[in-house]
Amino acid sequence: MNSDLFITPFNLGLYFILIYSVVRSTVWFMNLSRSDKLRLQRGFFGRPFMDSLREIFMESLLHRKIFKKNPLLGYMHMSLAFGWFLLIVFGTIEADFFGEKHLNPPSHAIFFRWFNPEHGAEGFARIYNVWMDLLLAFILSGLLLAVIKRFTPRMMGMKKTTKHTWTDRIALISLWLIFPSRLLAESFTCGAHGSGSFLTGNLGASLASFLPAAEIAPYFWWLYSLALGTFFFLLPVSRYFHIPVELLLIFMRNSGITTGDRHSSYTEVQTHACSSCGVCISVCQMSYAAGIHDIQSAYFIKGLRNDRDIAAITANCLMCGRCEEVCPVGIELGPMRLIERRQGEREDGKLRLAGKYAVTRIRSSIEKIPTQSFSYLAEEETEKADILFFAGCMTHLTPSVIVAMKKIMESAGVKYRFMDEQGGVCCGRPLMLAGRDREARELINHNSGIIWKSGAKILVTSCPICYKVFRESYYLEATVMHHSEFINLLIEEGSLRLGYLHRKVVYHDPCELGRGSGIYEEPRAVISYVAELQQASQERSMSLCCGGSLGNLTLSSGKRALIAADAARTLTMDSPDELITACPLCKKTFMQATKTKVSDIAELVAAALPKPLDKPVKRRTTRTTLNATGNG
Amino acid sequence: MKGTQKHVIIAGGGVAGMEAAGALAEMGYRVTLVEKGQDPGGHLLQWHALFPDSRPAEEVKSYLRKRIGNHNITVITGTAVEKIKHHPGGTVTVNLSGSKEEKADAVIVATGFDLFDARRKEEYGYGIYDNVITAPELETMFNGGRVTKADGSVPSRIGMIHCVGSRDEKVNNNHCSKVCCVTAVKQAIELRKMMPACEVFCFYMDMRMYGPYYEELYRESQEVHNVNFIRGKVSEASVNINNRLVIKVEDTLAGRPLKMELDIMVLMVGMEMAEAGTKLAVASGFRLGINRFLEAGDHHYGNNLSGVSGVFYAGTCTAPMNITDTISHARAAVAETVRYLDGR
Amino acid sequence: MKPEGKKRIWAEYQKEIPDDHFFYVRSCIRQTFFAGSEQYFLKILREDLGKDVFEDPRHTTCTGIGYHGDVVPFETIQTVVARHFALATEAGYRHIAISCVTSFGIYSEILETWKHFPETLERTREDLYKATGRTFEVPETISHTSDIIYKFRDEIARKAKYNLINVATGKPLKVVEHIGCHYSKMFPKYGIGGAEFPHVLVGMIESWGGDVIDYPERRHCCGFGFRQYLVQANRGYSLFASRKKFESMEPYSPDMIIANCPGCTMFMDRWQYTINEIDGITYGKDGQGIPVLTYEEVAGLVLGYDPWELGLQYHNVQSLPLLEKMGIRADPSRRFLAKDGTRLPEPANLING
Amino acid sequence: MNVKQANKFGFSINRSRLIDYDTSDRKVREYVTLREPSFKLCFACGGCTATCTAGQHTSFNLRRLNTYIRRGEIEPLREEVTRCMLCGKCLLVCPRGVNTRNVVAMAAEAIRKLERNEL
Repeated sequence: MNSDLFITPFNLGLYFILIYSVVRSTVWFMNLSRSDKLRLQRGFFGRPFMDSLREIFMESLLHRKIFKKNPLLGYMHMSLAFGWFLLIVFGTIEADFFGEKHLNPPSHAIFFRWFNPEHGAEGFARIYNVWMDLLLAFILSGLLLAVIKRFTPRMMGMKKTTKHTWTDRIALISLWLIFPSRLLAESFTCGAHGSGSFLTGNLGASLASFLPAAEIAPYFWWLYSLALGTFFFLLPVSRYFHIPVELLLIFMRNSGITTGDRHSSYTEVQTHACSSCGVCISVCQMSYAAGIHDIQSAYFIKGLRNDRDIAAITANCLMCGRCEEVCPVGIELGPMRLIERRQGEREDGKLRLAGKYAVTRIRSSIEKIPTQSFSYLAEEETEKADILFFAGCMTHLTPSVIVAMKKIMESAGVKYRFMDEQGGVCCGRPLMLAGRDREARELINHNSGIIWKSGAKILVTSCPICYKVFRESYYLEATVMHHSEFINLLIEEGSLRLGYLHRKVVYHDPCELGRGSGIYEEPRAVISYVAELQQASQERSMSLCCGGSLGNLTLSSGKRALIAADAARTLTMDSPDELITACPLCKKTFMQATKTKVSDIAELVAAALPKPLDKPVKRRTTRTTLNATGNG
Repeated sequence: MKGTQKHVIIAGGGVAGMEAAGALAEMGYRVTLVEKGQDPGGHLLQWHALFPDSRPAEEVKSYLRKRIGNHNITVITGTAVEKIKHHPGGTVTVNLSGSKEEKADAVIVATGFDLFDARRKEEYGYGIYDNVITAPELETMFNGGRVTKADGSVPSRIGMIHCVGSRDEKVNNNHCSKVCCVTAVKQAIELRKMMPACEVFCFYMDMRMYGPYYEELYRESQEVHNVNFIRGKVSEASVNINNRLVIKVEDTLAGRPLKMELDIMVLMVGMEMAEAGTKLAVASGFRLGINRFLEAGDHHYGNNLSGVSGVFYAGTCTAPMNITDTISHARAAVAETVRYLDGR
Repeated sequence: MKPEGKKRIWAEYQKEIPDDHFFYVRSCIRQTFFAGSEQYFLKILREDLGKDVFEDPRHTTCTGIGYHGDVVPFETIQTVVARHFALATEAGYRHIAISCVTSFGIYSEILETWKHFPETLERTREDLYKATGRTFEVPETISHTSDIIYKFRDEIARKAKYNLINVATGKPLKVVEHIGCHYSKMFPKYGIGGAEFPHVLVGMIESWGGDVIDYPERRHCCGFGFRQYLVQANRGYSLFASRKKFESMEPYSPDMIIANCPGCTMFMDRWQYTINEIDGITYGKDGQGIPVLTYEEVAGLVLGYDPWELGLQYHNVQSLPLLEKMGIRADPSRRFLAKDGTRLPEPANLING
Repeated sequence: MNVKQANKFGFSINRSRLIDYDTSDRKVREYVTLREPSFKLCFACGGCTATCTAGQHTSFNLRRLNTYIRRGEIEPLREEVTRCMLCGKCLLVCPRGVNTRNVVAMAAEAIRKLERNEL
């Protein structure tokens, strides 16, 4: 047994992190709700397990998503993660295969060269050595990129990188030291013994030519072990904890666990699974358009992880969902922020700090506080109607949309009742976005009552904000439709005769309609039916936020204007005749931000309604061609 | 015109009079500028800085002084114009105080305004309470570089009372003096800059920020300088046992009465027709309007015309105006005068 | 405070107060609640100052309370007042001395109305003639009786036996003066010193040696306010107004309040008891209350009349500590003795009783 | 005592409607101004109140709420802040760009803190 003292830091670190991981995972598991526990158990023995393994390989090791977004960044992550993974696998095989005995302790594999300085002189071992050096070189190339990224993010195609805490910094330094120190340790040992392959061998030989390699080597082995040990010890309190936690997250997610609406083990796992990679920062309009660089999801999650006071960060977000769309780890950032907004009502930092290290987390206990009350709302009587039109608060500030909807429905012969013609009650979504779900419930109940009493089969709304909450949080018999869907339906069933407008238009997906509710196709179908639709550089799931979002509580009007101007500029890049949106709030916001005419989709359609003198015949040809191209 | 240089007398050596004198002299007319005070300059003499850009008043003063430095101008100070009479044939005689008489080809009346005598609003206690001052008195303090209470201590809360003597039937003034709102905002900003620990409140009925950059200044006062605004006319002031002023006002936006202690109360005194101008008008038979200022021949296109041949009006003797408008009005009066003299 | 500023205003608001020959009209409230005050006004004027004051037993209320309580129309009250003028005319008097501030306000209002709308004067002449067969002359002057005491304040000071000075400390007494709203707030020119800084009581207090307290709510209404008090549901406002005044004057620790209005004297006195009952607060030093006196009572004290003859015992806040400060020796046991020596029932709940 | 005596007289002393700026509590104002500086810009045009969704159903008045915050009138605020639906219409009509929604949110937060003596 050729054991030396220097392996102690590594061993301590390794056993610490193994034990810690087991304990932490167990605690998280115990704290899961009953149904989530069942989900996880079932998932472990079924297909989700295989899915998870595949995902771990593709995402956690190969970093496919980041690769797609930014190949250089992807390579960096891949080389470090996948490279290290391979190094461990092949190192273990090496120790097992070439070592004195089988089933070595991990230290034996990690410090194989120290224990077997003469190894790999010839034969298969020699080829194996080349492979091991290749792996090390692969990792070191990634490390080099990481160092470059840290100091000059722009070179890596990143607009911003995350800022680090001091534990992060020490962990980072130890991480960075691991592979260079391994390289030097191995090189010196190889140099002293004339072994090693193209990297360690050559470097070792050249170093040994002017240095006492055998004497120096132990120091670097010490450094190597210390770096590893330090890294393992700091792992739970640094951002690198995300590496093991991400694996757990993948299992949990594939088992069907979702964020829900309160803090849980799952939100905590998500919190720790964030690698602070900073992709969310790059796509955040608040960052690149409004110059606000400290509220992005990476900072939000970090604040959550470190139990900072993040009330200001939590509130200052458009809730547009772009970051969630690109998050390589798949953290549900929107719901996470909403939960924190609800928590923000409590603002008892002390409790949270205590909770952090307590075995059981008691975060979900929401203090009873005096809040909104809408008891003043009187019960309303309603007339029966099959189709109910709910314009929404914001639409009342864009009366042209209401007028257009009235024209369209009249033209299509739709019998409907205008639910909030005299002004209605807010749908509740803005309250939910402010973290006040319980109060929103009061409004939801009020509106639900009216909708149920009307006996409506279809509820049409002009506001995507209302649309989302109607669909997700209302219990209704009626089918909820955004007016773009409804108009599409009218066109499809042939009850709406429309002309063709010779205009080029670009369509802006409102956040709550697109990313929020997955409605991308219907508005496009409608627009293509009446006008020429241009593509936007940022659309569908990566559509921009107009800046007017009610999701943000604190953003100033000036900053909003900056975001709006930037988004409008991007959308009107190809000089469309008109910028079409499907949200009154987007419309109002863009109207102030661009000289291009901004219209709601309903207005566009209303403009295409036949004038009293128009003959329907003219329209036929256009219609058939459009149908032939698959529209309609 | 060469040879026999035509002579214009200007009654009043304030901003309007000085500008008119300068403009006429530049064109070669002989000008006599009659000022009742010891120095020409009018009310501007008391001012420290001007709205809306806080430009030092001295700059405008020195511009005007330079303006009347022309050799064609004779300045007579300590003398009032008492009567103006136009004679058939075109000569205008002007009676000056001290039983002097001057002859001229034309006369420009620029007798300006008097500041409202704040003692007439008895309920504010001006002249009775120690720390009730007027806007020009505050300017004097600014000139001295220090704003203090009567006992020399540093104020912690100052109230600017708008519309003192303006828009107030009780003192027989229904007109708006136009410049007080923006003056209050300007002074409030200066106070806040000078004493960041001192709260400043403006008590207003309406904010009439009519001029260029005035509204912007108002916004800046709120946004940057934290000046507070309370909508309501202060109804009375008294002093409490600590000799602090106590004011009563309705916070009309809350619909409730409000009481507040102040260290200094600044009365934004308005403009009234000058007493000397009124005497002159009565003696000369000039028409006075319902606001008691001189009534011009035509409100829209003849507001420098007096209705008396050879006599023209310039500046605030016709209505409250800021300096910019006064200078423009004086130049317009010069244009009218020249047109008259050339056409004769 | 700049005294010269006030003096300037006082100089501006001077009114003509006749020297002699007054036609006296009484106050409904005062002759009931502070009968001694009116009694001593006549006594001081007639005996101490040797003036001619005529009183006609046929004169009635001016109906001012009914007028301000919205039950008496203006035409009616003009006719009633015209009848008083007729009585004065018949008796040959041209100067009216009015005991009540409400009446004084009514008289001022009517005279001003007649001045600006002469047809109303003619109409009133007609109304009065039709109703009573009387005719009248518009009086030359109207004076509130406080105006008259004000005019002779220095003469009274010369005859003073006591001054408004704390004999124990030698310092002037701190006196709150309260002017009835209708004295000069409606027509500042009818009041001595105008509406904002009335001089009528200030002059007396200063002449007799006291110090006037100028406190923030000096101008505030006592709370009577006619409908505020007359309608029971509104009395909370009345109380609130009084309390506001007391709280404002409290820091100055006043020795007494002098009022020139019947309602004010009564409410500022009686409400001290009510506030004590409702809120348990007693104003004044050591919970002694703040005595509220009429100017005649104070003039009487200064001239050395017996406090119990003046009727000080009929105030809710008793004046014993005040009398002690002024150095007036008064036997408290004689307070509720009738003229014939029989003991009158003693009121309960007196402050300082 | 108060109620009993009031019954005895048939009336009690009215409460003051006066805004006493010298004794009012301006902590809420400071809290809101610090966290939402645009609050200072309100010039009381009333646009927010006119468009207010909640205001169609109850006496909620954002313009007045602003005034109450400025004057430190906490009592009427307490109830007022609970009536807002946070729908954000006011945000779109405000001519001075006041972040009205956050003003209400911050005022509500300040009041909660005040109640817990955290302000």
